[in-house]
Amino acid sequence: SLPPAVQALIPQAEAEGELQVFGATLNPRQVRAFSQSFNDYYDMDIDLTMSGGLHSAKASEVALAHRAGVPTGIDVFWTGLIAAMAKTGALMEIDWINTYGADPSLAMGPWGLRTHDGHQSMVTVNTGRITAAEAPKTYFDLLDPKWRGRIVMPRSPYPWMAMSYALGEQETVDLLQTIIAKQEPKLLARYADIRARVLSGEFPVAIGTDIFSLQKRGAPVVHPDIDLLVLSSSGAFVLEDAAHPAAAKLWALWAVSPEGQATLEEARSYSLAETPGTALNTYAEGRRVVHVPFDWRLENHDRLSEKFLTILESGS
Amino acid sequence: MSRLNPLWLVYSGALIGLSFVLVSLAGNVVGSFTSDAQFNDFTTDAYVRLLTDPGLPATLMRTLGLGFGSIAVTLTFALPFAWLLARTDFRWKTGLFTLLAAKLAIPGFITAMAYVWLFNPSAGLVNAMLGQTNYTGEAAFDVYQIKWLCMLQGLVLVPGAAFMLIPALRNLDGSLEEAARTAGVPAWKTFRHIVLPLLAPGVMAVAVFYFVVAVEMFDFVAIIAPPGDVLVLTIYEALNAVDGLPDYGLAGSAGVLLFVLSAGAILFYVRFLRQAKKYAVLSGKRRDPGLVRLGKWHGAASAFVWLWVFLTVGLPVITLVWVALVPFIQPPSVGALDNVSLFGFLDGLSYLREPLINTGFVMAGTIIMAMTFAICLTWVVTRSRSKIAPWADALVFLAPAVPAIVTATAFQVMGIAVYQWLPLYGTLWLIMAAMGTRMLAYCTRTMNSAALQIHPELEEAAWVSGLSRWRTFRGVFLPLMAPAIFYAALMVGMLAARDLTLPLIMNSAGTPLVSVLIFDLQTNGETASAAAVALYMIVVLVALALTARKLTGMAEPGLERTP
Amino acid sequence: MISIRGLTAQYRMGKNTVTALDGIDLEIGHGQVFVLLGPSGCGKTTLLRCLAGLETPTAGHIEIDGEVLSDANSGTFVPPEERPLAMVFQSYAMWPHMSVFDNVAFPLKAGRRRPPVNEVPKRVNDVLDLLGIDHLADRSVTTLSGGQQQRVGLARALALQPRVLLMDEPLSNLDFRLQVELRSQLRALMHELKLTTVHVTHNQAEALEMGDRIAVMDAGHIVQIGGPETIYHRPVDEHVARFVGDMNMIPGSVVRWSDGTAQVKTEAGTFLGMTAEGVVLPDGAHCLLGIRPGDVVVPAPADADPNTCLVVTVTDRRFQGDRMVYGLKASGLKTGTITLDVSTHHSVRLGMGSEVRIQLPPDSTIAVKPAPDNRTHQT
Amino acid sequence: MISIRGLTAQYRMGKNTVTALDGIDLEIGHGQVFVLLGPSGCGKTTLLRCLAGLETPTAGHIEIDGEVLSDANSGTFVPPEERPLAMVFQSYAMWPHMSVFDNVAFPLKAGRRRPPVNEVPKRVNDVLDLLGIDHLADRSVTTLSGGQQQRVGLARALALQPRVLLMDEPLSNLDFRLQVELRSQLRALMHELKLTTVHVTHNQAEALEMGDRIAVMDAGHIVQIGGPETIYHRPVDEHVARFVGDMNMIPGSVVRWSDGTAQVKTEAGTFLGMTAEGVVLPDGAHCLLGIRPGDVVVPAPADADPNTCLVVTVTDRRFQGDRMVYGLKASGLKTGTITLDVSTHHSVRLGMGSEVRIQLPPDSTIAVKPAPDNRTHQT
Ligand SMILES: Nc1ncnc2c1ncn2[C@@H]1O[C@H](COP(=O)(O)OP(=O)(O)OP(=O)(O)O)[C@@H](O)[C@H]1O
Ligand SMILES: Nc1ncnc2c1ncn2[C@@H]1O[C@H](COP(=O)(O)OP(=O)(O)OP(=O)(O)O)[C@@H](O)[C@H]1O
Ligand SMILES: [Mg+2]
Ligand SMILES: [Mg+2]
Repeated sequence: SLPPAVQALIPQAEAEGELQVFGATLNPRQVRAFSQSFNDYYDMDIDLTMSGGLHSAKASEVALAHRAGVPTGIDVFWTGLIAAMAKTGALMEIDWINTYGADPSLAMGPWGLRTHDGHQSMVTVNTGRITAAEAPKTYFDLLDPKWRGRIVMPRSPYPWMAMSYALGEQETVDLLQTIIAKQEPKLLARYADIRARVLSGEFPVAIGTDIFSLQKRGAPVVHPDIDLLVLSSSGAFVLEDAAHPAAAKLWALWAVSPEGQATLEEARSYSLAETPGTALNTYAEGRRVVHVPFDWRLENHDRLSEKFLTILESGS
Repeated sequence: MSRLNPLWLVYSGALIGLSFVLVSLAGNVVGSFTSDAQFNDFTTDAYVRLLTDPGLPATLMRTLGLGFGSIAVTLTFALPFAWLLARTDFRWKTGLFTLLAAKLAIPGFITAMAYVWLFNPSAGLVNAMLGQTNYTGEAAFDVYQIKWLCMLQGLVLVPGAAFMLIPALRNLDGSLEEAARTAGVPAWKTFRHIVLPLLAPGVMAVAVFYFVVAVEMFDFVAIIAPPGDVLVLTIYEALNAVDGLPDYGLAGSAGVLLFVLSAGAILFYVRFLRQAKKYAVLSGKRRDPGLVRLGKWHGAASAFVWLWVFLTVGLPVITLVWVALVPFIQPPSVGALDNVSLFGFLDGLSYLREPLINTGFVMAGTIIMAMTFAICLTWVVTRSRSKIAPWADALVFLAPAVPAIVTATAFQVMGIAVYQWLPLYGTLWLIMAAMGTRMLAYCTRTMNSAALQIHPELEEAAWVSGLSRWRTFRGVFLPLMAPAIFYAALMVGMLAARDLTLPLIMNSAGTPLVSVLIFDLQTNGETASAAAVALYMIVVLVALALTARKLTGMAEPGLERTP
Repeated sequence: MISIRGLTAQYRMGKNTVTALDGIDLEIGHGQVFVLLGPSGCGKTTLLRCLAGLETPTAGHIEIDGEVLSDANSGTFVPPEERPLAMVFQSYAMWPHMSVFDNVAFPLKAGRRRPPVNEVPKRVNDVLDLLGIDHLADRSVTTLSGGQQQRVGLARALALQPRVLLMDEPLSNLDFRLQVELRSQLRALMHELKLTTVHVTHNQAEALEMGDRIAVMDAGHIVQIGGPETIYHRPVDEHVARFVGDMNMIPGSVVRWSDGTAQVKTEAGTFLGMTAEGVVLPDGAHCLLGIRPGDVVVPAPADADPNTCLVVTVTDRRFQGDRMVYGLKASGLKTGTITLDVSTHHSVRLGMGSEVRIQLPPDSTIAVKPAPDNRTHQT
Repeated sequence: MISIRGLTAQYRMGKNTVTALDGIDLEIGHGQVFVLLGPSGCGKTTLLRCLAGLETPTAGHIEIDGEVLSDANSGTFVPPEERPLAMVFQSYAMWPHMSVFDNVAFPLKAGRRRPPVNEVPKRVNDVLDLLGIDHLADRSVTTLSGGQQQRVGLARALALQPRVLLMDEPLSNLDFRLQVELRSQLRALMHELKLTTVHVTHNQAEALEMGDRIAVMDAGHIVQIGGPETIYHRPVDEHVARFVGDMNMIPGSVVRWSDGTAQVKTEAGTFLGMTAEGVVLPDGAHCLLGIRPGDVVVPAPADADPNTCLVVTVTDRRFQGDRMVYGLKASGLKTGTITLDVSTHHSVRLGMGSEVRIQLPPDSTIAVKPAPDNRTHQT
């Protein structure tokens, strides 16, 4: 049932024999699950390696290596940030829609294929401390004085950048400024720490991280019933000098297939908002969902990040 | 001289080591003048941004406070510990050594985590038990303060500092202490006026080195996040852009600011070593010193040791075990006991094999590289009369002020640049070189202090006996440096096993390392497995350390002399 | 008063133990200069270290003025800084980070037995002056010559004016002239300050000149204790006899011993020899007839008792400053050979190979038991 | 043959310089035992270090057997390991990480002048044996007593059998008996191996006994070079005279000098004194009449020339082993006081306070110029 162009990639990929995807940190068991599902999907036997790390640093390294003509060993860069690589032409331009029959909504610029949607602005509450009734219903509910000293959030501008696309820039600036000034939130540098703190109940409310995978383990945290969901996407980008381009393309196409989506959901609770039945999809139901366009992000990134960072720094 | 003098090996070793350090330093400096992370433009924007920030003076003051506070705590524990191990009849030497080594193997964030659980104002277990929780300060204990940060950083830096001091203490001629004591000078005054000043190169090295480390350390700042910026946060933010490009410009210029802070201390250190002669205490007229009898002070010494052990090893290990037993990270509670399971331990075990082997390989490679460069550098710095040697030494000293991410990037860039001739890019070798370079400063600190203590006459005696400089280096200098080499190697091995940033940025996917495995599990929310793997790692590393100590005969002298 | 009973000290080295002191009993009177004399490695330094509290004795009891400093049975052990003493180290033990002045001043400022602060500079300068190193006061000790360092070590201990002063070869690296000067100055100072002094030296002239009492040690034991003249002229055995100065030893056997005098039969005739107090020589026992090279009268006076005389041939001649030493060999012996060294005033000149008649005056001649040669103590 | 010309060595200490050697000229013959004697701090160790190449001279020229080792003008400097010598350090310079055996064997195994491998153990054992430390071979040097360590240092240098052996107070921490034993053994060994030896000692007996030639140094200069008897009996000045042994100095003035003999007028009368070769005493010059304590004849023989005699009172008495030393004071002087020490055989007993007539034999009495007292060299 696969399009012929895709079918044609399979023997090439088998000849390539292996594939390296950089982007997500997975444990060995999850890597095995990815490999299994991917190979089964095409009935191949390709050696799949998945690895993760710091995306921004890796991206600029890939750009540098590309310029110098040095192979990085990476075939697919699975990420949301590509500016450095795009600028130096390290990314392969692929017409996913016309050549391989992908859904038009999945295109990310001339290069990538959208595989899942991120949600950095999400609010989380600890159910042990806060009942559903008490929980905020809009982002502006976070201004309620009862949350003073009870909010933990990242020192990162990114949640607010996405939000300013959805709420309007000035509104978002005001919102953040007020939170910082009035609510004395705890600002932490790393996302993992934010999750840990809301989990422990030390701070009953967290902004800027999702906890779908924690919920699966029975952790006492939920995303409360907030009217708006802002998403920015990540996708698979094949590198211009990929040693295994056919396998790379196949991997991207697999990731957006139902089988691929199920695997992503299982491992990391990653999914496209529109993939039915996933945690994100379930949560998105009946809510206003705003996708931040890829181009808008590339365009406004520098300006907004400085703007919000300044506000955040005034709070610490 | 036409025949090749093997000492050239030493000079070349030093030169390679130095050039690696330069890669890292240059990476930082070059980075500070770039705006797009591609190093193809030159701009001073970042400096303008950094220096015009009105918050900068306050940030600098806080950073300095953090540095000084941390080393004060570190030295408070490390000096007595080193002394207990090297010079006294303290009964639990092996125990103390083991726990110091164990501490090195415990991931830093766990300690911070444990303290946050116990002492956070809003829900901290201790505050809760006292019925004194409060969301807006005013609780009995509030861990979110610079002084706690200093205390915790200070506590965890103790093992490295102690290991740096032990070789220096072991070289000290015991009769110098004995002379003071028979002259009626009480033990602590002897320590203060004789031992401490004679250890000055060592103590200074520890202080300056750990000052740099303390202001560059991120784990505790990240988790405790006391109010107010410190430089390392600026650097982290600049480099960890979740979207867009790492801001090497800002990180680099903040790093250069760290250099400036450190350079003051380092300059002081360099000047101070001009009077090196004073510290040549390992003389050729030496008698095995007796161990200092602790006598009635033994109890107090033990209590002091146990205090540190409890605060720095006990709490984090208990925390790790707890985290390994529960499905998601949470403070201990009666309710959570229902969920306790051994899943994490089993799961962790199933992942361990390959990463463990790779990590072992990286440890060995890093140790060899760091030791080789460090020994060569130390020899050149302390034994050649060259005027530039002290400055070379100061450069090495600056290296730890370069953030790990920047070092990693600099090595990647270098790896890419020389790929045609030396295809190390993407291999473990490059990681080892980068790690070795980062740890070089620790090694040369430890070794320089020890080398300065060796009285020149010991080498002179070899020369006039017709031994070439090379044979003297091998037969006299190296063996006398053995304790310093051992402790430096131990430290490098431990840090190499634990280091995350370098492998994370430089690792090729085919060779998983334990530290990366722990990070992966952790980011995936599989905290139980992560904690279990960390615990396994602690056990393995401590066993290795103990074996090495035994095999090399480096065990601290025990009660040999007293019947 | 220092009293030491049954003091034993051992060093463990892996599986072996070295017994450095083996049941030492000693009483040292108040204000006495007590000299420890003995071959290298016999345990002198170890004994001082036990007194100072730097070594923990395996057994035995040490007290000073009735205060128990260490007792192996009861486990009493007073740490070094609380003992009322000062010590001069054989290895000097200079504090390299301090100037000469500070090396001496530091214990006076920081020690338990410190004088009033304003007295310190004077005390330091006085003692530096005494030792002739006042002009070096500001120098760093690392720039001093060996002898200069040794004097700083001595100054440091003297400045403390302790009740008990322990000195481990304090003059060994000084030149002769300075040594002689210091010997009498130190002795006078010690008596003036009423210091009890335990002084280790390998120089028997120093020992004899400075010591009120002398203990001769060997292999961890004390072999003889006595005043300088006793030790010199009435050594208990061959070891002591040889140790405190050159002595000619002529083997023989006791013909008759009574009341401190022995008739000893040798290859060259029968001579009289004195024995030390407490020494008994059974008739017929193998013994040695000893006489110091300086005590032999060369040539024998014409009116000398022929029973005390001997004819010898000159075989060797060595110049020794104010003395001339001749190697002599008894002439006309039927069996064996007897050789003697004699030391005469340098004006006495004997031709090599010439024959001369010499006298062994009975009151300078001693009879001692031969000692088994265990000069150094082995494990 | 070692030849040293114009050797000057300075230490810099901050702004100051210490001139440790100031224009030394020396020739040391092949196979000679050359002794350096001088007060503490006069530059003996520095001279050895310059010879060894451990110190870079400020000026001057050193060569051994025609090979230039260092020359300040041309900048020639042969590094220590390439010089054909071995050195015994005043501070021993033991390698603390090695056993006794290895300390001695290491240079033999790894040095430039190594013998065949299979000879090493024998060489080491022989020399350990010679020095009486063979039983310590396996011990770690840090567990040795001071004297034992010193012998290891000596063993290490001897085992190398170098062309030139430099020894810096090699026997200072050994007991008298061992010293005496070693002195003659070392001397024999050096002559047997034809080693040229430069030997620093502060012990004048050792110097006189072992030295073929002796140089007396003071404050960085060489004051006199000569054979032992010359140095002892015909010192060029007061400094040397006093340095090689006790000497009584009676101030006076030259009445007449000719041909090596001076008539010296003192408070107690006019006496004759000899002068050293090359020394000229102008008539009327202030000078000192010197006589060694052992050279004074006590009591004066009845037939002694009254011009050589003197009546004195006994003021002090000190026992010194084979000698008795008396402090004497000239009786009946009109102005000034003259004190003398005399050393007599211990059988000569004089009562304290008694008067006695003594003789100063002219051929044992010398006349020297007084030396300004600059015993130690200052900056
Ligand atoms: N490193 C140094 N720095 C400055 N001065 C020094 C140094 N070493 C020696 N001196 C000085 O040089 C002079 C000569 O020293 P040297 O060690 O040669 O004396 P020495 O004759 O061996 O004395 P001793 O018999 O006491 O060993 C002394 O005044 C000493 O203080
Ligand atoms: N730390 C030690 N370990 C083992 N044996 C030792 C130690 N210190 C000394 N000894 C041994 O104990 C014995 C006595 O040593 P001590 O230093 O008391 O001798 P000494 O009489 O002072 O000799 P010297 O005159 O040579 O200084 C020696 O045989 C020595 O080798
Ligand atoms: Mg001793
Ligand atoms: Mg000297």
